[in-house]
Amino acid sequence: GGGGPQSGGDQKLTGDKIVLGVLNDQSGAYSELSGKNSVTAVEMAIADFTAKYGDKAVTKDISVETADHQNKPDVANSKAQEMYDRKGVDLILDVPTSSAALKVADVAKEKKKLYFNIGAATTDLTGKSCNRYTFHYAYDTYMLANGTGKTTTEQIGKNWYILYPNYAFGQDMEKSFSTAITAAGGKVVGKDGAPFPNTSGDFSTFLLKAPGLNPKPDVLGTMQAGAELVNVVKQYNEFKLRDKGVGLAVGLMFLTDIHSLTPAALAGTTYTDAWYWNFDAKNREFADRFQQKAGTRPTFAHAANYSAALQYLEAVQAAGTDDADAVVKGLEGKTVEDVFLRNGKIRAEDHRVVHDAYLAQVKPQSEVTEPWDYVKVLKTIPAAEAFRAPSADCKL
Amino acid sequence: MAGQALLSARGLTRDFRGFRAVDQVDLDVAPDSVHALVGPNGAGKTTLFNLLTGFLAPSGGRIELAGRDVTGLPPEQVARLGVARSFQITSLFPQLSAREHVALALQSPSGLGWRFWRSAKLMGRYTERADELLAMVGLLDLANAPSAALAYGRKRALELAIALALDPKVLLLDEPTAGMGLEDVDRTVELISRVREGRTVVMVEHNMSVVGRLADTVTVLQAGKVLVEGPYEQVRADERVITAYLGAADAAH
Amino acid sequence: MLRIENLSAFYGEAQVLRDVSLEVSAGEVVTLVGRNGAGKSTLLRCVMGLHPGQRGTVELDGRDITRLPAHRRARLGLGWVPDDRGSYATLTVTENLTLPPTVGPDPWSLERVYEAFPALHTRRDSAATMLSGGEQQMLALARVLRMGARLLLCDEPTEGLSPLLVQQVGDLLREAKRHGVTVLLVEQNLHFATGVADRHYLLAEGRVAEAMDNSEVRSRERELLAYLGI
Amino acid sequence: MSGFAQNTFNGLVSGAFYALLALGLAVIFGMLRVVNFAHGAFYMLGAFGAYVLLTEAGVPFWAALLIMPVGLGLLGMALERAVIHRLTRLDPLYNFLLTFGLTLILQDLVKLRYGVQSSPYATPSLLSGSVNFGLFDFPTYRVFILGFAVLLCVAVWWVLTRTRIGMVVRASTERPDLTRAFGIDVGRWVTPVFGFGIGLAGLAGVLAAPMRAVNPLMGADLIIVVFAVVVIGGLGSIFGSVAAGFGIGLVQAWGEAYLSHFPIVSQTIVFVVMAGVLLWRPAGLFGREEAPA
Amino acid sequence: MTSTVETPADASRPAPSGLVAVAHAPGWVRYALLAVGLVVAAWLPNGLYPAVAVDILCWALFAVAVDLLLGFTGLMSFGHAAFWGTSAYVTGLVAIHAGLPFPLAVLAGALAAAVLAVPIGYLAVKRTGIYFAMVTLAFAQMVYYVANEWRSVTQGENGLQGVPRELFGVDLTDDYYFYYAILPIVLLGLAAAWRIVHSPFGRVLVGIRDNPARARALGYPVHRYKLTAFVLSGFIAGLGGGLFAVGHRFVSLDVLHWTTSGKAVIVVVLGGIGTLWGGVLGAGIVVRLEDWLSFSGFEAIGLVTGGIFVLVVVLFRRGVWGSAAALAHRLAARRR
Ligand SMILES: Nc1ncnc2c1ncn2[C@@H]1O[C@H](COP(=O)(O)OP(=O)(O)OP(=O)(O)O)[C@@H](O)[C@H]1O
Ligand SMILES: Nc1ncnc2c1ncn2[C@@H]1O[C@H](COP(=O)(O)OP(=O)(O)OP(=O)(O)O)[C@@H](O)[C@H]1O
Ligand SMILES: [Mg+2]
Ligand SMILES: [Mg+2]
Repeated sequence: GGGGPQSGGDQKLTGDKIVLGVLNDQSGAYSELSGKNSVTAVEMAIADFTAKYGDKAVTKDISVETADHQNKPDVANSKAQEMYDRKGVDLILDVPTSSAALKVADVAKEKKKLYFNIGAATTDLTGKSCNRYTFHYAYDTYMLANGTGKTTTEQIGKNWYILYPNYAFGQDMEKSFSTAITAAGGKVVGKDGAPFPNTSGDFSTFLLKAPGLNPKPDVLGTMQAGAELVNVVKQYNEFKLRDKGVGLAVGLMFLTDIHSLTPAALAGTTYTDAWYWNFDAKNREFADRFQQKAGTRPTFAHAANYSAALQYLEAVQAAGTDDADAVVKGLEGKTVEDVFLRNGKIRAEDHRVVHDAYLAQVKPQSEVTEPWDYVKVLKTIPAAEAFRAPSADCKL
Repeated sequence: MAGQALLSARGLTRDFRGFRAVDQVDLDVAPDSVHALVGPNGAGKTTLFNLLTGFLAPSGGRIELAGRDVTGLPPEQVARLGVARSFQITSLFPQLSAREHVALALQSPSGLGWRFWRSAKLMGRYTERADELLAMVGLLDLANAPSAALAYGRKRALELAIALALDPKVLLLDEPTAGMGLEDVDRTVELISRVREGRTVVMVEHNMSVVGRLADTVTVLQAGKVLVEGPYEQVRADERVITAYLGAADAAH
Repeated sequence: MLRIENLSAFYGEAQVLRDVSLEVSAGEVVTLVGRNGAGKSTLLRCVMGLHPGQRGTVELDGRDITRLPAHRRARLGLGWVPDDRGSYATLTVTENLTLPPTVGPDPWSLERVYEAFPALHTRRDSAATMLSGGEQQMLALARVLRMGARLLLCDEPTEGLSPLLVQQVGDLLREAKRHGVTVLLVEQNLHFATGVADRHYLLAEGRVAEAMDNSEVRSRERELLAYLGI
Repeated sequence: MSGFAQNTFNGLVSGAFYALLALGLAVIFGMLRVVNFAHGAFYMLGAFGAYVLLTEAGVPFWAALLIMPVGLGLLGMALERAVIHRLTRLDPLYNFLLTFGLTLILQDLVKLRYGVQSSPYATPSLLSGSVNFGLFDFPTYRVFILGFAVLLCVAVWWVLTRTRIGMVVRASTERPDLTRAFGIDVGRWVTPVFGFGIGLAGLAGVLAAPMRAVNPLMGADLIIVVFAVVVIGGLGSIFGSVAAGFGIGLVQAWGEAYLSHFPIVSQTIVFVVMAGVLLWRPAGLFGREEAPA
Repeated sequence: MTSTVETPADASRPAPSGLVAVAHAPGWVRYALLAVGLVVAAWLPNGLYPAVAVDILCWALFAVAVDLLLGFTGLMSFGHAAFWGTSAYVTGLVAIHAGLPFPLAVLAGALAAAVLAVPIGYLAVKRTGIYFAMVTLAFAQMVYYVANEWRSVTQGENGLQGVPRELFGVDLTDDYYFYYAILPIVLLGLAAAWRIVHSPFGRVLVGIRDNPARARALGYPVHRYKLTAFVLSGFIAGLGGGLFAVGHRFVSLDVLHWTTSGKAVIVVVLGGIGTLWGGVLGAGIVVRLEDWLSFSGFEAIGLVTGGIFVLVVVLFRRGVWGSAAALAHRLAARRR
């Protein structure tokens, strides 16, 4: 049974090696957003780390384990345990889907092993479900809502109609959005929770309502994600809401979604991104290297996986041991700067990794000059504003 | 009349989407009698059986069993009240042995069938009685064979044994001799005449010689209606019966 | 025209036909008589190719059709009037009549059918199963006439018909015969049978017990009736 | 008032998809007694096929609207010949299970090749405008879908009730043996009918492509609602399935519009209706009673 | 002669017949198999990853519950996730809020599942065969939506986290020990299923499956028997679901999704319908296979499970256990 022997502070590395585990969705809804290419990103991080430290590295034996959790929390649970116990994994990375992410946080806590969540959006990871071994790396619902809600209100329009899927994520997003909009001087003139999952795939009831509200909303804020987002946007265009003066802001959108919907369908839409590959030369350099390996442009999740793996290795290097408690100590409060983390800081209070975020707007088709270059960044949201203050719910 | 009848129907009617299979049938089955139902194919005999046993709900009319209204009761309750039936097309449990069939029938009134926490071995308590019944229909030596392996005539005999196991007040037999060879027919006739003691038997039978040997009363159905009713001799001589059923009208002059 | 050799048929384990052999020549009307359950209908189903459990051979015009599926047999000119009349609930009377393709040289036109059976004409748009039993019987017979079948397999076509209609059916069969149609008729009604048929087979317990001609049937009528359980 | 009219119209449009899918299920069930679990997967293949045709061969919507149903119909026929056919003589549950397994396979095959991300598909330019109905505007495409679906359902109903084809199909369904005895090769009709039912699913898929997210799972949850729809309408009944399809679309839309504070209502209403129907008429609103048990 | 008579009217036929292998193996064979089974069960977490072994136990109960209906009552439930999942949630809630030891929480969950099975079963047993499958599927989906919407209780998408594994202070956080803690409960559940099948009640069920009309004529209220079987099956599925919740220490909506029902049927068909122990075997195979696949890097798990399933349905309808039993039978017959 039980876990491997716990290393004391004196022992350098368990088994003289470091194993990074990428646990994510490799066949479902998030498989393109992160999926196997996250493994590629982590491998890049290992290569860069090894190249940087050469013989001085704590070990040359750094490997990656990966498993597909199929977005099922029970699978994520078994896989996470198995990774920590049997595969000698020191750090689990990624884990999209909130329920799976929260479950793995439990596992990490119990096994006293590190876990950097990248793929999931729930703020519970740094709220009531936070723990000493879990770090939330890339984004969360607050960041998405606050960035888009605040900046769009300031820059594009004050009156909002919010459409959200009626489940945990959607409700959280709606609340955060409403708060951010009101705080920025805007007004939510209407909001509706659409059934989730919406089997009929039809949102017309809500979309038709929007232009008729009084006052007429300037922005439709949709919190739908994935396929539902695609449905909303298709129908938004069908009903020609943009022509009727209702702009579009999206709560959660990934580069892959824009690719699915085509920039033509989304031109002018605003959303918050955690990272954009063509933001500056540094990002672009990383994106080019990534493309050579993976054959596609990186999403923010890929960059974040890279960064997370790298920062972990750096921390181990600094601590001289892979002992989880020692590494956590080294990470807490650390300020970091790398290709993903701009003005990055690993908060000690709740293990939220804060960094600059970006309000992005989808370009019109005519301005798209190269594949995957779909957005322009309207505004950089400073790290200090991008994320919420540490929550009182979190007791590490 | 209805007062004395054990099983009686008044104005019994059944429609199948516009088609009236049983039409205003009045039927009185006297206690301790053998009552035969005859009539052309499709006259509604089986449908009438299904109505009497609750397998079909009547579209109209009412059914009384020993003075009690049983109209519209589900089949299992009709069975509980002492009405057992056999099926025109042999209807058994292919995987169960002959003995298990009879045991299952014997168990039915006891409520043992609900005991999902007890061993099926408890059903052993019915073995003795089951074997008696099997012996009665000449199936004792085949008691352990799964019913699927029985010859057709044996299955008919098993049908009879099952019906008897319910110790019914009224026994409804749908073509009990259909598909039997001559000896089997004789044996069945003899068996029915034995078990009819203290019981009321209603049977559908195309074999007129069987009807002649057993029936006290014959009801002839045609197109869902009662054509004629009376003792066998009288019915078989009836012109209408000869026309409608016996079918030798012109020859009978 | 039709030759059956050593035909046996089963329902599950119950054997209902035992080595039946018989022959029907072209242009003949032949009846099968026998008690209920003797296997007459089963025999017709075997000829039609609809009975799964059978052994033996069936030949049509010297050709072995034992292995032909039912629809191919029909195309060779076999017309079946099933014992249950075979009315389709989901088809109207007219559709019931026009459903089968014509398979013989002398198909009846729809007009001719309606002329012969005015009752069908008045009910032509009703669902077939809404017709009275007698009307359904007419429909079943009219249907095979409209197909122009050369060999009619009629299963108790007079059952449930009023005497008048019985006569009419007799006339129809006789007329069909004049046009060279062959008929294999299952009939309980001996009087009717002797009126239209040339020869008779008596089926008992799945065997051909006797072959008789008309005069023989008439002279032994009482004995036969008794035997048939009537 | 115009809001009500709009919601009603939208309900009918959603209902059009239910109706088309239920129609295909009913045709297949009526003929083969097969409940085709893979119906949703074929719907998905229809939509995906349109996308692939467009992006990989430049075939426009209108051509896809013809090619996909025909192509999938042929695939369906091959499938019927290869496996379905062998199981029709067994308990119908086997074909249900078979098509369930098939659903998993089809979904994953598409997933393997094209990933799970939804694929883009634009509304055909001819239909991208909107139509004014006096009280309100409506996307031309939706008007087209509704019109097309209604026409198609009427046409199928007409074919199955008024033509020789329908007559043969109905006869073969009702009494296959008897029909065979009248010189009709029932088996030869069964395969095309299966193909036709599949083709209908494919057609619904192509129609959905410009309106709905095109991804490997788009049919997966939908099919369960469609099952409830056909149970409500009466599984064997063509008319019942179509009517229930439109009806459920309407009820859901109204529920969404007027009971939006109870989102649970519009999601579960179809199942609640189904429960009611089961209590009141176990065979479905337009279904026939099964033989007495 | 073989004629090509197709019988679509076969819809009336009750159970997938020809599958029910209840082979009458000699007594010593059965005891030997039982012994082997127990040894394997006792050894399992040493050979497999303990968490996987725990999953196998839970799924074994689930499969046996489904087979109790499918194989022995002739009803294919395609919505058993409703019971598995409901129990999982109730178990989780009871364990979290009442802090009961987990066996009691699981019992509460299983009872809740059984209670839910009453109305669903009442409506569903009005239909048979394929209709039953569709109706159960639809009702299960309804339960799914309700759980999804009832966020205040079920935590919606996030799932019910932190279900405790409380057992009078004994530390069971290690799956290895937890396996042995639940093994007796699972064996009890399996024994209960076995007992039900081999009880007077079970005999009646088989009779109902093979010939419901006959059973009614014998005075058995068929609907009520079916409903009782449905509820019992819901209870056993609930046992599995509750243990699953405690095993994973959380509950997510997946436990109610129709794919979970589908997986249960796959497990049963793969193992062999109407064999009872086939379901246990099927659970072992499917859970182990999925575990392996998710580490294999192969992206299309459905392709494999679906493919295997299609093969089984088309070629080996008896399933693993049934085929093995048939083979053993034939070998034994040949030797004789
Ligand atoms: N479930 C049903 N649906 C529609 N019609 C039915 C049904 N059951 C019976 N019928 C019709 O009702 C009529 C009477 O049928 P029934 O079976 O009672 O006849 P029967 O007198 O028993 O005939 P047989 O001597 O052939 O057994 C027939 O025309 C039959 O087609
Ligand atoms: N589907 C069936 N299953 C089992 N036995 C059957 C079936 N159909 C008919 N039989 C039996 O086969 C035997 C022959 O039946 P068949 O219908 O051929 O007789 P028949 O001579 O046409 O009788 P009838 O004069 O009543 O029409 C009968 O004993 C009948 O009970
Ligand atoms: Mg009858
Ligand atoms: Mg006959």
